[in-house]
Amino acid sequence: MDKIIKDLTSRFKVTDYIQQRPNMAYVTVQKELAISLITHMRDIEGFTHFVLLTAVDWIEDNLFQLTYILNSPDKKVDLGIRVMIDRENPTMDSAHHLWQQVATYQRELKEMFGIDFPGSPRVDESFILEGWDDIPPYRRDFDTLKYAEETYFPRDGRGSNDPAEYMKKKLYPDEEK
Amino acid sequence: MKRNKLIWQPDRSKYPEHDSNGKPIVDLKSQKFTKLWQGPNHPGVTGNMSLELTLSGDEVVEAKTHVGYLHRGFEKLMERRTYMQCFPTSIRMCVAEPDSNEYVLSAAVEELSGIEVPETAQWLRMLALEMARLQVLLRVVPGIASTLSLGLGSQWGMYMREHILDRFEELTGGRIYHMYILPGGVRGQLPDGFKKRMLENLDMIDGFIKRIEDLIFSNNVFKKRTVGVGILKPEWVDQFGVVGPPARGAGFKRDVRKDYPYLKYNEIDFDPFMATDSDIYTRAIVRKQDLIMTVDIIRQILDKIPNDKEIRAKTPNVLHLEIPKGEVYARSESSRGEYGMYIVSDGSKYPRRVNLRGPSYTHAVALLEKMLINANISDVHAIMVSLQTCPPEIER
Amino acid sequence: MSEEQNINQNNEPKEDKFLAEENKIRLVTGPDGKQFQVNPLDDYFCDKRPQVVAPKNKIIEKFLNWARAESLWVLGFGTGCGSIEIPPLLSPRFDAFRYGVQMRPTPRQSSVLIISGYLAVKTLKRAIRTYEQMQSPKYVMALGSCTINGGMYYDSYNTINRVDQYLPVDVYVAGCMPRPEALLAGFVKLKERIKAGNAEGANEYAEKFDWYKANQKKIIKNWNMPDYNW
Amino acid sequence: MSLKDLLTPFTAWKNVFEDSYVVKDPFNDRPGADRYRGFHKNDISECIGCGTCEEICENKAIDLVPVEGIDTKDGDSGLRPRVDYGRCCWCALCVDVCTTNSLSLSNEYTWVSEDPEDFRFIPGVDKKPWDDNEKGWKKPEGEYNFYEPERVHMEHLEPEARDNSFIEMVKGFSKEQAQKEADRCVECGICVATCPAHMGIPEYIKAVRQDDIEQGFKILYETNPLPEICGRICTHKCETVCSVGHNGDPLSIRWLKRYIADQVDSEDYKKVLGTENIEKNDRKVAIIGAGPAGLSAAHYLALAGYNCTIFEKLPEAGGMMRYGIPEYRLPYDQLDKDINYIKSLGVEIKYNTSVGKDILLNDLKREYDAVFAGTGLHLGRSTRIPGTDHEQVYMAADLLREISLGNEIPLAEKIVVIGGGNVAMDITRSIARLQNKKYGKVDVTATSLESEDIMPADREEVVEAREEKAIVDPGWGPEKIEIEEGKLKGLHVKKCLSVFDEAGRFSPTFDEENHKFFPADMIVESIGQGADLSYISDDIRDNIEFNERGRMVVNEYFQSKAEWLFVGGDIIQGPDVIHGIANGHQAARGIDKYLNGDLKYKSE
Repeated sequence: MDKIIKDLTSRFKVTDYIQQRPNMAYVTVQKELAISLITHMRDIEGFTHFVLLTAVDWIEDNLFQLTYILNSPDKKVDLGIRVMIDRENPTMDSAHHLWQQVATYQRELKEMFGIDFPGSPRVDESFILEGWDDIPPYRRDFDTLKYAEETYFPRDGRGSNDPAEYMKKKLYPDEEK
Repeated sequence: MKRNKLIWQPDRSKYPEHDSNGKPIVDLKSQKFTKLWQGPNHPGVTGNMSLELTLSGDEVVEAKTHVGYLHRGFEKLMERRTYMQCFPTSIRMCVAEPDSNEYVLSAAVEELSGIEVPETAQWLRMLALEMARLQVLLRVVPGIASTLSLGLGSQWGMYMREHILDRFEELTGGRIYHMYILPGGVRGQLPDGFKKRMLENLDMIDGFIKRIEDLIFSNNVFKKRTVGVGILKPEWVDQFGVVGPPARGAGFKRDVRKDYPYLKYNEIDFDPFMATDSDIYTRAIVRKQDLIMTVDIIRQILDKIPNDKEIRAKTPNVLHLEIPKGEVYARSESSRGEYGMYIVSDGSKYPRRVNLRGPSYTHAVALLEKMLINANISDVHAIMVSLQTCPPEIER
Repeated sequence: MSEEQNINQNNEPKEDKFLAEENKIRLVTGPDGKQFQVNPLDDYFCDKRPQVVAPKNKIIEKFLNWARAESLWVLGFGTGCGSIEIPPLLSPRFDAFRYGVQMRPTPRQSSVLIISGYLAVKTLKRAIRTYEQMQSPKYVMALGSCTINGGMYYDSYNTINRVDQYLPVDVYVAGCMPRPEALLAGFVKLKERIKAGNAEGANEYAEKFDWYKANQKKIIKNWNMPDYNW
Repeated sequence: MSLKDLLTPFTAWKNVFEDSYVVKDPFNDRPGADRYRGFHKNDISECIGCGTCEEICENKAIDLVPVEGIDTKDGDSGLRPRVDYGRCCWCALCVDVCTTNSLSLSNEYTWVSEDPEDFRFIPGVDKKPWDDNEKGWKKPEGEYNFYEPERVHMEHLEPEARDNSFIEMVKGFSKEQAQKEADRCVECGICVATCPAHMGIPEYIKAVRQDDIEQGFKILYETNPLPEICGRICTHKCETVCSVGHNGDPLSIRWLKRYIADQVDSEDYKKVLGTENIEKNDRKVAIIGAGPAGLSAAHYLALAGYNCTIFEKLPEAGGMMRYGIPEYRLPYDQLDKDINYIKSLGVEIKYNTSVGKDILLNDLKREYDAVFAGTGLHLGRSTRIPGTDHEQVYMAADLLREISLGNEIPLAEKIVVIGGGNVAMDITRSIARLQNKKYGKVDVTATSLESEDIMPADREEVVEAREEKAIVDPGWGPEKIEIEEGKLKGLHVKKCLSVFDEAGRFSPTFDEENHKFFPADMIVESIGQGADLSYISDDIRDNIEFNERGRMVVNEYFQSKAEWLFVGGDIIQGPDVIHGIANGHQAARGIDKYLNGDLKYKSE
């Protein structure tokens, strides 16, 4: 694993290398080099099994993190590749030509995060949601509880008390802080 | 196994016509094609999903999977829940086999926070996981035949499964949703007499396997309908990320339990069955062999399980269990194949992001769409079940 | 091609962006070679409102209710987690057939719709359509916490919280998931209600049709079908 | 295709003769398993309404609602969980986390109704058919816990090391220990109401857990200006009601408070608390007595901008905290840390100034806008048994004061202490140390009226006293002191059967047959203290209400009938530091209101 990483560091300028466990590591790579890195991993290093593609919303840093996890069935090692992309105008090169299943992941990301993958098949078709007109729901700034309460008529008659507050009300109501 | 060479092939010379890229030219207005929506309300579809089929005669020329009927937004909901609260939530992601969800979540949380699980708990976890696999296989192995209207085996399997569910109820307190494996360990010891009752059930299942071998696997109708149908080409395995029984049926011996041993699987003697014919019949055989293997594994577990009192590691107070920054991917082998969870923690008591990598996600969308092309309409359901699609896990 | 666009622009039946391709107004060539216009929403569906059916004769009605109660035909439509407990119900162990319960593949033949757990908005649309396609008298049974007040998914953006806002529900069964026995108890309760003449969900739906429709349309944003289709 | 393939499926026919698998009566034949997670039960008398179940519920299925017939009292919020079966997922996390073990699940699982509003009930209050069901999911006893039931061990000096020294014996938490202890808190807040000062206990424990000492320190000072002191000697009534204590040890709330206060340097106090610039007004308040009540009042008044002057009879500030509590429990430098901060806020302390002698109360009334009196209980009470007038019979309060002042006290070889409170333990253990120094051995016996289990002293005090080789022999009522030829010989006692009568009044009963004799050269009485109110002159006294037991009557702001005079601390509440602090704080609010014209003695 270390050898591979050394090689990647010199070739693809990967950073933030973390060895999660002996057979799993994570690296960060620049957006431009990501697809060529993934192609390299698949064709040269034997990481032929594509595990998953997902995104993480780092809203504080105004970034989306895309994580590609690749697996080498022969060496039995995993490599997580992180790609940081801009949150304002999120686009990423598509990888569907490497593995056909990636198109599904990209469709979901487009719908759930609003990350565009130009050229990916059926990427603009709705995948899970139907007639969704709010911001993409997996983004951190989408408040699902608020949306649910406004939309789906929760049943009335609920309401709780905080024990400490309630005891204050009952036992020493006059005392202010 | 004897391979049936006499497969009927339609005359491809007329319809559909193909363009230069080899794609069929589908013109619905020509009235030579039919668009058929199968599902979500359709008895021939596993769970609640739908297939948009374009047919030429009784042959599928184009298939599209439509999911989202069971979408609950788990990955969003779990961002709002503490790690301990996540665990009852996560298991609903796959209804048929909830234990894998529990396990991968717990394993990921434990790996990130460095919790050591007690030995007994590891064995009990393995027992729960294998029992879950057993109850799924009892439903699925005869289930493939019942898609072809051979329903009797399915009824028997359902009855056998009931016994396993009873054992689950004794062990975990739940029938379908066990909520047994939680971060740090498990929630209960083996009850008194559990081993004895479980072994009796396993003996019954041995008999059941013999009976379905006669009833289904030697059944000429079943063979006619499945041998050579629904071929999964070996080159698709990597292309579509095929895992589990479909991959093993295509000649790829991939099993997370063997390749990346977790829990105590390296102390268990087992060998995943592999075949190369890669049709529906082969996948059914692989599952049947899995069933035999699972029964054997459970016997070994019951034999080796230690009887310590400690079943859960000491963790910080779960009400404010905070997990160090980091990301982790934990995987396990479910009855459908590699089942993994990717968790990103930002150091707070809520996960930053949870992503589930289920086998159905690729099997039922990209792979199914590919496999259904040129399939006969009457085989569609059998192909689906042989891939063991699980819609709630696709859309989560 | 240009003609088709014209037609679409001229009389748009609904918001077009949601309309499926096959539901759009289009020109079709008949067997005789003549072209004619088809508006699927008008031509293929009947949008007549549902009617309240009042019982005519008490004694006959009582007999009919007995008959209805003893043969509950359930639509095999698994909308949520609960559908996992329906196959065991029909297995030899629980044998729901002795309660007159059996599964039917199509709404036209069924009298009971089981909402087996949470309903995603996408499924709700199908469930409504299915319910409307079922023949009166028809009953709805709701399983699990999710149908009562949202359950686990109370804060989910994609699942509804209360089924009774969208469909008239006759019996609720508590549990997550309810065991098959609880489901059988639900059927027994439903029978009692039918025999007592209380299970008037279909009539209630017809009476409060506008209210139900308003609720439904509030959350189904791509309403691309007639108001009532059966 | 072989013939076998054609024929084998027909072997299924052999099952025709098998017995039926059908469950005959599904509603009764198959009860849930012993561990089944069915519907909720709650033992309503055990439940304290701590809300931990609500906290852990991921579905917001549990509400805490008031229940008729259950009163809010110390250690019981009066609320009970109401479960919404439109939310519940039967994960039983609420059962596993329940602090009192009152919540459990039955193995009942059938509930069918046509009304969706039905599925909401208060387990244990709303009667349900499964209330008596014994089976079902219970909290796995001893198998695992969601929080640590045992408290983190607090390091003490070894008994040998503390035998003859007055070094502080409790070592205090390290950071890891404190965070580990703080982690046990379930943040229910039941303790807040029981704390006389209503400190934000869950909040500052949370601050410890998150290692945010400054925030925790701010929270401490919101309600308690003497955290170093309280962190050591508070009577920690909060810990007696701690919900975690129902099933394990209560949290060491006191030590956590001490931990926070210990972490902040005295130079940083003003910076951390943001009190570098306080706007002063021109009004003046006089405070009599630099004890906890007086200091607390002075602190909050100073923060509000008033000019405070404290008149202290003794040469140093602290009152009973300095002169009643031995140094091994409360080191003087820690005491000074708190007091110096209060002084730095502009509070002036006039030492060796006895109100009533050096300056008259009437003078204070004239010169100051308001007066707060927190003079405490400094007069030792006597048992008044025959022989107490002997010169070798002393008062504990006097001896403790002398020890603190650094004076030598009369010390015999054989000493008996009468009393079972904390002061008795203090003097017993101080004597033990001094005896060790002087004679190299310990021979002191503490005897009390109350038996061991109802002794008012803290449990650990008794244990530690015994570790230091003092004898604690409770349950004896003093009868008389034997004096032979003017020399004290010992104490006669008789067995005490009960101390309080059924109505809870003090009325001891004795076993007249069972006597015992404690030989002694010296006897110390420590059965309580009284107030010295001689500084209140008669003309003022006429304006003040007293109750039948001779205590002053005050309103909720500790204002006496003479509206300029506020009284608080031990003379109102009995001996307790945290009450004194709370009184001082409340009185400070009252004085502020009074001086702004918003407060009358009787509001109506």
